[in-house]
Amino acid sequence: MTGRATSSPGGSTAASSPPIDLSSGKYLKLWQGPQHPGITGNMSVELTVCGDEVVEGKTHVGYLHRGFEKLMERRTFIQVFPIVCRVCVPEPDFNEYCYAATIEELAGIEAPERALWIRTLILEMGRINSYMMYLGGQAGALGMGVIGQWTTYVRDLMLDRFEELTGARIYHMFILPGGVRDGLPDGFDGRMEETLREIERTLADVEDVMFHNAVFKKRTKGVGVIPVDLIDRYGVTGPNARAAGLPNDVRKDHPYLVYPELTFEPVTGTDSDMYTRADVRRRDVAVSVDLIRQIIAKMPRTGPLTAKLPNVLHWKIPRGETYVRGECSRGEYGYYTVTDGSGHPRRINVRGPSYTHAMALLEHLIPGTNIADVAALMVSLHTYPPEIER
Amino acid sequence: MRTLLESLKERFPLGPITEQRPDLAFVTVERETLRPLIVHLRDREGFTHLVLLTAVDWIEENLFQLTYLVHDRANARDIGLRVMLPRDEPEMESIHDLWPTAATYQRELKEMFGIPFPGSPRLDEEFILEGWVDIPPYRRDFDTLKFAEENFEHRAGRGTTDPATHMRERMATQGGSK
Amino acid sequence: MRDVLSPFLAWKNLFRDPVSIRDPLNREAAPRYRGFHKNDVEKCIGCGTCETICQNGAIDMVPVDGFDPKNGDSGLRPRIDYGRCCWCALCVDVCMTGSLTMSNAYKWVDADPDAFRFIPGVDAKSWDGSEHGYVCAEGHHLTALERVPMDEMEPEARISNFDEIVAGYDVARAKLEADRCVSCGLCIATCPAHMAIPQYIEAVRDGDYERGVALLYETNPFSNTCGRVCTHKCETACAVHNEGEAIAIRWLKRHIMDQVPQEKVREIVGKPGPATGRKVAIVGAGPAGLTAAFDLAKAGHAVTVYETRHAAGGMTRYGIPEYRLPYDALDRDVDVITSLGVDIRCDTRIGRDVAMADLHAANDAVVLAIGLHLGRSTRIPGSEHAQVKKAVDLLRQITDGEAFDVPKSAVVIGGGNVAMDIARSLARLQKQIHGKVDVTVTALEDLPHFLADREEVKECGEEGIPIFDARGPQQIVIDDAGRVTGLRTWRVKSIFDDKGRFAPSYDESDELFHPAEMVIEAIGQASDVSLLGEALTEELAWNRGRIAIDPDGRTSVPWLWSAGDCVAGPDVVHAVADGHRVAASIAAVFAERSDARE
Amino acid sequence: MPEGKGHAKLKTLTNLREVLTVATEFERTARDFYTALAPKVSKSIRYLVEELVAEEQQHLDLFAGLAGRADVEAVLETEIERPASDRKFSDCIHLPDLGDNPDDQAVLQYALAREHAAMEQYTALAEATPPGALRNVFVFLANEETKHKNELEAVYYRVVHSGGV
Repeated sequence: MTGRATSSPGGSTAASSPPIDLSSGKYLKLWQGPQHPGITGNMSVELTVCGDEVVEGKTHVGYLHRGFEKLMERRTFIQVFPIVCRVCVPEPDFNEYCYAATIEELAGIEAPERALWIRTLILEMGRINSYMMYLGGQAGALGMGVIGQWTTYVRDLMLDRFEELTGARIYHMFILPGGVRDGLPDGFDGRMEETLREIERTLADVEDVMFHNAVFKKRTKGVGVIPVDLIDRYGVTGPNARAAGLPNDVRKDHPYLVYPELTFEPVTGTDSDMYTRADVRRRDVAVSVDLIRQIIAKMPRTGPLTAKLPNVLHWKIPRGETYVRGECSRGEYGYYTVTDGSGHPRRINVRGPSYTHAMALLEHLIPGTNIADVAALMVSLHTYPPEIER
Repeated sequence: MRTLLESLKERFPLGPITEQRPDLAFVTVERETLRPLIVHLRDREGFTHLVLLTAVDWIEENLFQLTYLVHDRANARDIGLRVMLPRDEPEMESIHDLWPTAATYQRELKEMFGIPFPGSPRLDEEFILEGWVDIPPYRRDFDTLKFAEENFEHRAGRGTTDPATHMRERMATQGGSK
Repeated sequence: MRDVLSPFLAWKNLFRDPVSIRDPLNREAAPRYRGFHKNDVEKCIGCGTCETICQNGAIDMVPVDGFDPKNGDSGLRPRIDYGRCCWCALCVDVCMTGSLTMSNAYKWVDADPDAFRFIPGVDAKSWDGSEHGYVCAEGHHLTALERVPMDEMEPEARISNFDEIVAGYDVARAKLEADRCVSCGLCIATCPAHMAIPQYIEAVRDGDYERGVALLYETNPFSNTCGRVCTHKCETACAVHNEGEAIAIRWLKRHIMDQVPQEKVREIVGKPGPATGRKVAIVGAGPAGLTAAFDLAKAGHAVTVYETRHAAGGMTRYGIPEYRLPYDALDRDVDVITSLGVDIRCDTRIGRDVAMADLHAANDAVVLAIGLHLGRSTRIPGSEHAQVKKAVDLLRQITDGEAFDVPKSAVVIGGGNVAMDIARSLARLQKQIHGKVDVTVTALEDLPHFLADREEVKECGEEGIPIFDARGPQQIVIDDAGRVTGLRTWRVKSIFDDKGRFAPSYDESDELFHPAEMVIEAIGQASDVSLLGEALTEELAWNRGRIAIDPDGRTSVPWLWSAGDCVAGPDVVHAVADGHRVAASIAAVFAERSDARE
Repeated sequence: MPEGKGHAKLKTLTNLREVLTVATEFERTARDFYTALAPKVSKSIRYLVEELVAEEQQHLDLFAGLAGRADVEAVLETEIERPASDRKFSDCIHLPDLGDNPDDQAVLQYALAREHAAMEQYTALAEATPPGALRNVFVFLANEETKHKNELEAVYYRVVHSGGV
């Protein structure tokens, strides 16, 4: 199972596998989740196992459905702003950014330069945090609890930076249509630098303990390979695609915010297995750390933070539709927003990377794996169920 | 993008085109045109990435809009194909054979909007909802507020006053003095 | 081999200090942290905009002891339900006064869930004094604070004519201005006519001017007039006024009327109600009388209005100059009223052409709405001279186009709008006839106590009319040839005592002489009640010089009502409100009489 | 209107008793004058005159009560100098003819002038008197008249300067 990811192991599972006859006594149904340490978030996977080999996996979602897309249709454009972050708990800022960007585009508003820098800063901060949760989760799924403690610690430091910048730790509600709510607080640069150094130190430890670890390698190398020809068929984006050698990164391919003014290269891998995906993400943290340093050094410190908005209480936006995407830690995050000339969105569709990764792709990858690897496999796709069911 | 749209126009009957951005256009096509067009885009024009598939309910016009957003990585551009379906007969051909991941979108659309895609895997299995008996909830005629009022109770102790009404009632006694 | 040993590097952490927070319970949040709300309830105006913007429905507006509704303050205060609040702080961002902020307190434990529903600033909390917490960033506003500019004629262009100065908003600007309104409705109570201000502003936003006209006519048949010259007290109650410029409510009202053709306005207003057979006579065709006429005609009563002057409009025509209120705008208001069958008989003076007693005999009710058309005199030495005029008389002459010798130089006594009106009208005539403006205004009041509108004072200055404030008139100086040469004044040291009561004291050493060929007194007006006749004057109850009325506008004489400036003092929109009030009272009395008959 | 009786007595004024007597007379004359005026003015402004009657009656009662007080009695015979403002005061004892139907402004202007003269008179008397009970009486009288004048001025402003439109 090692080697370059070149081709799919076969057609779809339904076509190649023999029909599963549960009454034969050969198979066992096993539910992993919705409450299970091996599941990311509230989701469950219905496994059919034969011995310790999984022959089929069916995903089940809906445990976290709050109907956000529908709720947004009842809110004014400004009232949608506090809701969107809740679509993705660990990395909420892409919702704020993508929503704001679609609204600005449809309403013909341009956020000021300074706000674009701060938005970029926030998105990179969020990316680091999301990766930190992932690294802890990936290690934890393989029994290495200590990694999670370290990454949670540095994530907490970054949450402190979020707190002082945005006024909140988890749901920041900071990027609003037209700009951002405030500038950097006094002394932020220094404290951010300290945090970044702590992250780098921790990352080095993680590399030593997790990535140069015989057990981790044994469990992840050659496991859960996503063949490159599956990438587009399954809508695979982000590190999941980059680990297969494709340099797909919206920040580069479709530059937004101030990325054109920043220097970086997308991190790619070759083997497209669990190890490579983890490694791509680990190295991507370093990219984000560097990007944050570039932003802090280059960003303007004065100037407006918000564009002049119409009175938000009766803000109406002409009929139109658009899609704005960004590269979140898990891949392509996007908002498809449709307006109809009224004071409320006609339709907002949130395109989260987990929608494809945790459903069709996971179901495709599960058959043939060992039951002990399912949890780690799922984590390796870095999925967050709330963005599936919104 | 302009060149591409011109060449598409020669091959396919296209409806209204919206050039939203230099890198994003929306094109309305007939139900029957969608499949040949999207296959052409995927196989000939590099739009290999199905970004999303979703629906918009234009209830006032008795139409569902299906939006197929496809992305051309090489040229960093997107095309959104709009298919307008009559709300009372919204059936649409499945594209799960073109993108397996489309099955997930189609399953959701079936559940949330009641748009069937015959042949799409697990189409009729419950996706997000469980034991739902009402009309598909993402349709515009499903009233979430009414649903909430009927199914949940308000906590006691709330109640608000309209400022203008309060002032009218409380200041009326002053005889509307200047 | 490295892959086996490397993991043991984790052991090095044994020698590190723990990184956990030692006392997590007392960790203070960041200064900007969005914690529990604070509200400066003295600053809060209870506009409810916080409630409107809250997407969680977490805010109720509730009455609070000690805060009664008053102009510009509903007396309500926000109560927040933390079972719903998501700490997004949109309520803080949108707050119209900046009273609502957030502390950085985020820890609070209570066994009673209902304790988490309270009125910030009223229900005392430990974080009320907190220095830190979220405040709206400087310059970050979710509503627009600056008024959309209004085009006005430049002083040089306007001084030689009586053309209207204010251009009125075009549709685009009106929409922008209407967009600034937060629809809180605080203005409604302050408007004497209680106009549906937020609703008609919404009509401007929607571009639905016919709906706008219908809304205006629900409460005010003088919207062309009030849209130009209303005292617009509503704008002082405007929530935006707290941190920015009030919505231009008056201009938006005018804008609505400007957009709809007169024919359409008539159609929207509709037809008079089915005839009731009742007859009402109204004395005085000003805003009060004609508003009453409008309402009564709509109800199907036959209304005759008696007007002593050549044309209807009262003080709005004969007091307010054309450059503020063009006659055709006023004519449009009057036209709608006559289109309902109201019979206006001009040049008909009660007591001269028709006796009051005859009105009583021929009608089921009579309304007295005679305004304040007699100018007061200072009665200082020299004030009986023929070249000493009263402002109201001159303004009437100007309106009627009566010729009079426009003085080359004039001094006006008075600091109210009438003083400004006559000064600026004279200035225009001087410019036309003599090519040069020479008018001086002297007023007893100092500028901070001026009764004239700020913009009038400003425009006066722009038109080259100097204003000498705090000058007490002492004598009109007449030379040996018997000609007026000017006015002598003393400086007023103070005009009001510490209780705000009139108690002028003069500095006799600070004397000024204002040379002028003509002196115009514009100090105040009185009502010409002589038309009542002695018998009716005796029969009526009076209240400190004015006819006594009950809250509905009815006098002590059962068939007589009174409304407008003559009972309420000068204010056009108040007169309109009065007109509605007496019309409603008369209609109610008619209904009672019908019931009694049945 | 007959000429007031106070004028002649003022000339012989020599002590406080005299002053009080004349002052009392002054108020009485005024009360009678306003009482006679009331039916002549239009009912619309009669309240002004009626208020003046009541005010003068109040002063009359006050002065009458003052004369009966023991502490005042003790200083009544003290001699004092006739003040400079005496003439204005005496002018006011002459009652004017306001005509058959005087308006509110005329009534107010007359009443104001009257109160002003009285105020000046008592103020001057107080200044001419050494500190003590007697002086206190004059200060009291001056204050009373000042208060009354202030109230009248407020009324005047409201009535005459109705603010302009």
